[in-house]
Amino acid sequence: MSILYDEGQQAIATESRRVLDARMDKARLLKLLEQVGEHDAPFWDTAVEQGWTALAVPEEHGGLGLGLIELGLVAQACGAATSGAPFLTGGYGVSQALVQGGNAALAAQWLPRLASGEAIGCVAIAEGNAALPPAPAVSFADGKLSGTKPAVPGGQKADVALVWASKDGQPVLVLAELAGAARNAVDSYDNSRLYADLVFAGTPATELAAGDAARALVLDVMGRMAVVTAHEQVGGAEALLHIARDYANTRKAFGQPIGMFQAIKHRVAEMYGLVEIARANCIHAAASEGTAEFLTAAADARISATEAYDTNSRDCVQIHGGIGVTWELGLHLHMRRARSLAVECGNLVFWEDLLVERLQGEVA
Amino acid sequence: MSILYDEGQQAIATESRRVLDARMDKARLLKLLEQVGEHDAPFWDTAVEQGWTALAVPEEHGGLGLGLIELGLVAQACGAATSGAPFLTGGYGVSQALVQGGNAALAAQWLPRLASGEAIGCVAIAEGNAALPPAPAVSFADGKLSGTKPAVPGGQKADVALVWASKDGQPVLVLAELAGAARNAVDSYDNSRLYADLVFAGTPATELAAGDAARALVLDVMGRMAVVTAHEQVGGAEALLHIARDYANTRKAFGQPIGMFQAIKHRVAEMYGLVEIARANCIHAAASEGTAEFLTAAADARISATEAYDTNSRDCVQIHGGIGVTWELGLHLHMRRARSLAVECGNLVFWEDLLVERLQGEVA
Amino acid sequence: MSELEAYRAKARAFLESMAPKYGRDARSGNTVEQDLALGREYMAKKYDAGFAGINWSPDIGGQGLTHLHKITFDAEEMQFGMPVQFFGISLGMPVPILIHYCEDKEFVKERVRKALRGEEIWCQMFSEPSGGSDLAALRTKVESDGNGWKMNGQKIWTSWAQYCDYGVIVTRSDPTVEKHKGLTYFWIDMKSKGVDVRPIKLAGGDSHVNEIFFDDVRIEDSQRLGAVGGGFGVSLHTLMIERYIATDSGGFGPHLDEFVKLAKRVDINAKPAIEDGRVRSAIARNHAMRAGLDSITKRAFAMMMAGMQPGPEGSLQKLVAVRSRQKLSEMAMDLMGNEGLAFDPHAYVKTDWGTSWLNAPTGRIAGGSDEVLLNTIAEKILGLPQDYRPDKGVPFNAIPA
Amino acid sequence: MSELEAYRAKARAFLESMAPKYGRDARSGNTVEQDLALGREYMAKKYDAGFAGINWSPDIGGQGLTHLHKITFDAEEMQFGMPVQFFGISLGMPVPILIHYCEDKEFVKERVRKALRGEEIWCQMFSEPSGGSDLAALRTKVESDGNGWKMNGQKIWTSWAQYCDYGVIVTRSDPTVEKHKGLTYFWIDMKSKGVDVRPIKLAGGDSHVNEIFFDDVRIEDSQRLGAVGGGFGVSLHTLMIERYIATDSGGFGPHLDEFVKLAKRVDINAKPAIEDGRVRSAIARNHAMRAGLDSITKRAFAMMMAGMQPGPEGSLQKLVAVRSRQKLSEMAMDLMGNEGLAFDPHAYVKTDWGTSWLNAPTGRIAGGSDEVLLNTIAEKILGLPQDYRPDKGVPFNAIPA
Repeated sequence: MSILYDEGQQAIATESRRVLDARMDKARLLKLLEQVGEHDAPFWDTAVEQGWTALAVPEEHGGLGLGLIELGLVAQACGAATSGAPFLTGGYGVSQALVQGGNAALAAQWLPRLASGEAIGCVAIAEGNAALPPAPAVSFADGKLSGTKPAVPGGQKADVALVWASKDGQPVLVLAELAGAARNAVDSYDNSRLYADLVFAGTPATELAAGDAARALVLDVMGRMAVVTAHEQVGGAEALLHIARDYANTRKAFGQPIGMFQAIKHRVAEMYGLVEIARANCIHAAASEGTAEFLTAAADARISATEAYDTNSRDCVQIHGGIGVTWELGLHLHMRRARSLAVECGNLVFWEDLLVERLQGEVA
Repeated sequence: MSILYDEGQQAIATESRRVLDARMDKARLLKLLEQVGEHDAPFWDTAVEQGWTALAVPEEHGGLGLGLIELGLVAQACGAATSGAPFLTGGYGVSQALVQGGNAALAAQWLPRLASGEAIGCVAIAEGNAALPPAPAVSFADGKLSGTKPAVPGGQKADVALVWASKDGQPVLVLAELAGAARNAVDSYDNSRLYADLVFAGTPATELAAGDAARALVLDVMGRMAVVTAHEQVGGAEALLHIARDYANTRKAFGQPIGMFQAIKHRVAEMYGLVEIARANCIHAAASEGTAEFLTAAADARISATEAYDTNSRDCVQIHGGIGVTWELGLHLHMRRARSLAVECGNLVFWEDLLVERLQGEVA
Repeated sequence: MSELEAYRAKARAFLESMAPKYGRDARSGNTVEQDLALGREYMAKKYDAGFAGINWSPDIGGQGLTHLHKITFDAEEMQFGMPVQFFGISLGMPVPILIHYCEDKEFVKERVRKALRGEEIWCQMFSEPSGGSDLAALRTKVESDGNGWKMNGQKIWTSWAQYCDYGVIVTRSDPTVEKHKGLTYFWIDMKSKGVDVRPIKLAGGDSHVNEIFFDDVRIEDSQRLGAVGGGFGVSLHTLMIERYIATDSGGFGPHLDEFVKLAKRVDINAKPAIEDGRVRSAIARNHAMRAGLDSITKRAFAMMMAGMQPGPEGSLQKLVAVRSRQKLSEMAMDLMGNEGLAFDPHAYVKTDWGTSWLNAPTGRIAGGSDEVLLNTIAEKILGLPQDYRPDKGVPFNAIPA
Repeated sequence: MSELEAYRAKARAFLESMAPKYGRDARSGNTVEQDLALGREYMAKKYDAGFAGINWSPDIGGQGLTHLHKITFDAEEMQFGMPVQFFGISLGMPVPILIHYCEDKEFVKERVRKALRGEEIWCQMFSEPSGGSDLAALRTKVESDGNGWKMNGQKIWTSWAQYCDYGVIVTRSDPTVEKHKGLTYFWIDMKSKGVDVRPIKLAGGDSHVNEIFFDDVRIEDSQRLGAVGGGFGVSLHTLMIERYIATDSGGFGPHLDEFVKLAKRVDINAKPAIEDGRVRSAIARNHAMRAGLDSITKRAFAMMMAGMQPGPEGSLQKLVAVRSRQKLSEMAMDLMGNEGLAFDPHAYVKTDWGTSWLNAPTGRIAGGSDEVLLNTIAEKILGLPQDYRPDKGVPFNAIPA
């Protein structure tokens, strides 16, 4: 499937870019890098005010009932602005698990609060270096969680977490209120992601899915979060493309704009290629929501977007020379975000393997 | 270990280059591509006449008693000339197995003939797509070989083959006279390599090593052949570097030499880097002959030389544009040789794995 | 079912009826000459069935349908491996230019009919030995000769010229002005006196391109297409006629499924290659790249259906796809090990990795080299400055050779 | 044991005796100021032990040994992580230039002794905001002022200037001639009136480079090094003094063993990462690359020992090594997954992948960007033409800004 954005979608894209451009403040973001425990509050207020938290929540739960296409467009604008809060993706993951999980009461309890921005959600699946441990060490028994989830994005401030755990040797997805969990803040190279080790010691939680159903649901949730993240990565990669292009057109060396040197010029053209391929995959993946090929499309989007953002941040800095590595210019905001997003919700190796396993089935 | 070439070695390098330059005939080599069963006879006569076949054979067996350094220098000159016969590497593999194997009579029988060029040797280790099958399907029992070795370089004309086979569930290295074997010529993209499927049906052969000794010997022989081949690859990669540089300096487009365009200029500089790194590894590997680190050094040489030759053949053609893909210009002689040498004696994947397994042992 | 889908079904039914006689399997083992004869037969059948000149005006013998109908038919036809390679350029560029610029409409109608039926083939003579990526640097010259022209010079890389009846050509009519200003465009009869076509053998062994020498070739002024000195504009028009022709995210090499099949069949150090990370990475990265290109194509199609101009990202297709095909083909050969040393020079480029590898360099150069494509993307899409051009603003005959 | 090996053993014994107080572990957690104080102490100890100015003439306080002795000592010292980063440039370039060009020998001797003992530090002021890779485009100007000079302008990227006592500087003394011809070179007192040093914070968070502003800074003509208008030549001399300084095929990032250890420790999809082909390929390719660079260095060393000039391939080191380090560091972070999101801004660049990754871009730019190095290789080693240079032959003040 591939789609052209309709008018409403185009308006979301334009408006989210406009709002973020107006409120984006590089100095504020740079300051956040050196503080543990702070996110970009003005950004989050904006997200709530603009209804981005409600975008993909069903209407009956106070949301706007839109989908991945619309959320993706907002994420793309956030990526371009290196917006400093991870809650949008995390909240979406939690709300999707609630919508698809088998607990209507829990959904009714949390979805309106997630939609209104009153509650903040995070997703805790990874353990150690594994994005999706087949047999998670965090255990769930008698309605209580025990164990630690490392470096959960948004974990420092979230109210509620979707947790991938083990129960009687089977995986489960559970929802835990974090009031009852300890959070150890992680000092990171991208501190506004609010990473925290979540330490559960008998924390009460509610089961959403178990066994094969949990496996299917966690993959779907990861796929959806990967598509949102891929949009964010494309937004960042595209911003870097534009920064690089503008610098190449204005900066002079040896009496001419450096964009006349093919080493620069062709590199900018390659950056464009990476952005457009990743963007095309993002659109396709978002439009494939709910179809049998969704995870394949999500993997394509995730792989190409990760490659685009990592490469473009490397190359944009290199094109700038000395000024590119200064704190003030802030290209490292993108460099850091490219890496944190590349690791969050599964690294390249994870998505490559997942993609190949799906393709293997298709080729007899 | 790393060495500076001494005067004798420099003389070998200069002389072998000089002789091959004088006798190299592109038209002859192009013709060989479309003939199955023909090698470059004038080249082989030259090799025999110049004593290259005798170079690395011990003096007591009629050789010159020199080593990998000297043979490598000759191989480098052969690589630059895309010389059309695979016997030098194969003959070296056979003679090394004879020198190190446990059969003095056999060594005395074959080494003088290999040194004089009277006999041609080939090495048949691979099966299917595996460079070194752990349990070869070709079997050896009661002094006789059965089974098929696919696409053995030089197999169409060799007199004697070193064969990796199984005997009672253990690997063995045996020497077989090919008078008693069938050879099915393989039509290849690089026909002067004389690939043949060697079909053994009760062919008499003599055991050189068995079990762990055979495993150690076959790795040593492959390492040595890999180092010779790596020199050949460096010779080819360097020739392509020079061709590309000269073309970039003379061909004009848009009113200037194309070497002024950084897309061309930087690519040529990268070609240089690949050549020099591979050359340095080749020198180091040749000088490490017989030491504990030899196989590691051989893998480094093989990996970097394969990368250099493949990349430089891709890039040299690309720098030439249309003329680069014509039959007459003959750059495809290098392109084809880059690929045939990349596959012969173990592909990149094989050497990467071998190298990593050795490094794993070193890091506690 | 939309009208376009109905058309697709109709096309498919026709193609299926043709496949047994003209499809990939039927052609296997043909010489070029046999294949050309078969191709001419097939083109006539296509004409009779109403699938020729799909998006051309009925006035000159076309079907009067849209560009989308044409792409739809082409995409279906590509899957059957019909012997149409000889006619693609002929109908893609020279004949449309003739239709647009030639004033003798009866002559045009006759040529169009014969070209569509495969009875006549047209070539396009642009590149020259000194030119390469620099079209406007051409040197083939025409001089006034009575009420016509006399041509001398040389063209190169002309596809299928050895089988062509006519061709279009751009020449230098005035060397005293800036290089892209002194050009004039003509059609010529390839059988004219003084035209000498010599096939060029390529690295892969075949000879579908040619050098063409011109020795005092006579051209009537009625053969001129466009104004005297307006040849550069007509050339650009020629190159832009078919912006969205059927693309192939596999870079016209094997489908990725073929690689996956290979990886499932062979081992790496006694484990299935498909389980090896190197192989997985190659598969996944290529899949993501090809899926992206396919998605770009589908969006372009959707935009055209909606009456919009597709985005410029379509220009990435060949650059990205062919370059990747080259490396993937090398890796496939590596995986095949000694088994891959065997080579069939007549193997099909879309199923054979050796053939795909050997011909990939031609793909990276023909129709715009990687470097020219990158320059075009940088300048035309991103607005980066043009390279230094010492020949700019200088009369052609004052540029140092 | 050769004389050089004996020297190495002696150096090692000295360094081992120093390590407990000055080595990597002892420095852990130091602020920059603490580290500098420790560094000064260590430099004095080194001086007293006879390991300072190893290859400098005894006339000016050196040890009178060979360049090989110097490299040998440096290679050993590098392994101990001593606090010498503040003094590398000072002793590497400005002080040798002072020795070579300054005529007041008593002044030189005093400066050399204090610089070797770490009591004084020298910086080198070349780059400017408008300059980047184009050294000769500098704008900091000097004008005649009585029997001396008056300087105005700005330099940038000057390492450790905030701790420096003196510096060397190249300035524009004549803007009416071609850009590399109107330059003049001086030494200056960094505490002079009108010199304003402002540290620049870099992406990794530290501030070892500076911007320096000059406002009517008075320079005596006796501070001039080389002829008026000869500054470009002195600058090139400065940059070429230490061609074969101690290199690091790891690109000054972690040793490959660290990556192998990581790959043995972590899993990929429940299998040890070290068994994964992607990881194996990265390890093997990096090992081959680093082994090649190491072999080049060893050969260069052997050539110098034999009294020969090392080959030009030494210029590949930084280009190849740092670029590879950047990608390997990214891959290491990928392998660590969520565990690698934690970051210690004070971690050691040679053992920490995050720090190595964050500082790699600086490495690819400082001391010649990748692009400048590729140009140098292409032009100086391979004889390819220089890029188009519109500023060539044009007076500096006529170049469009």
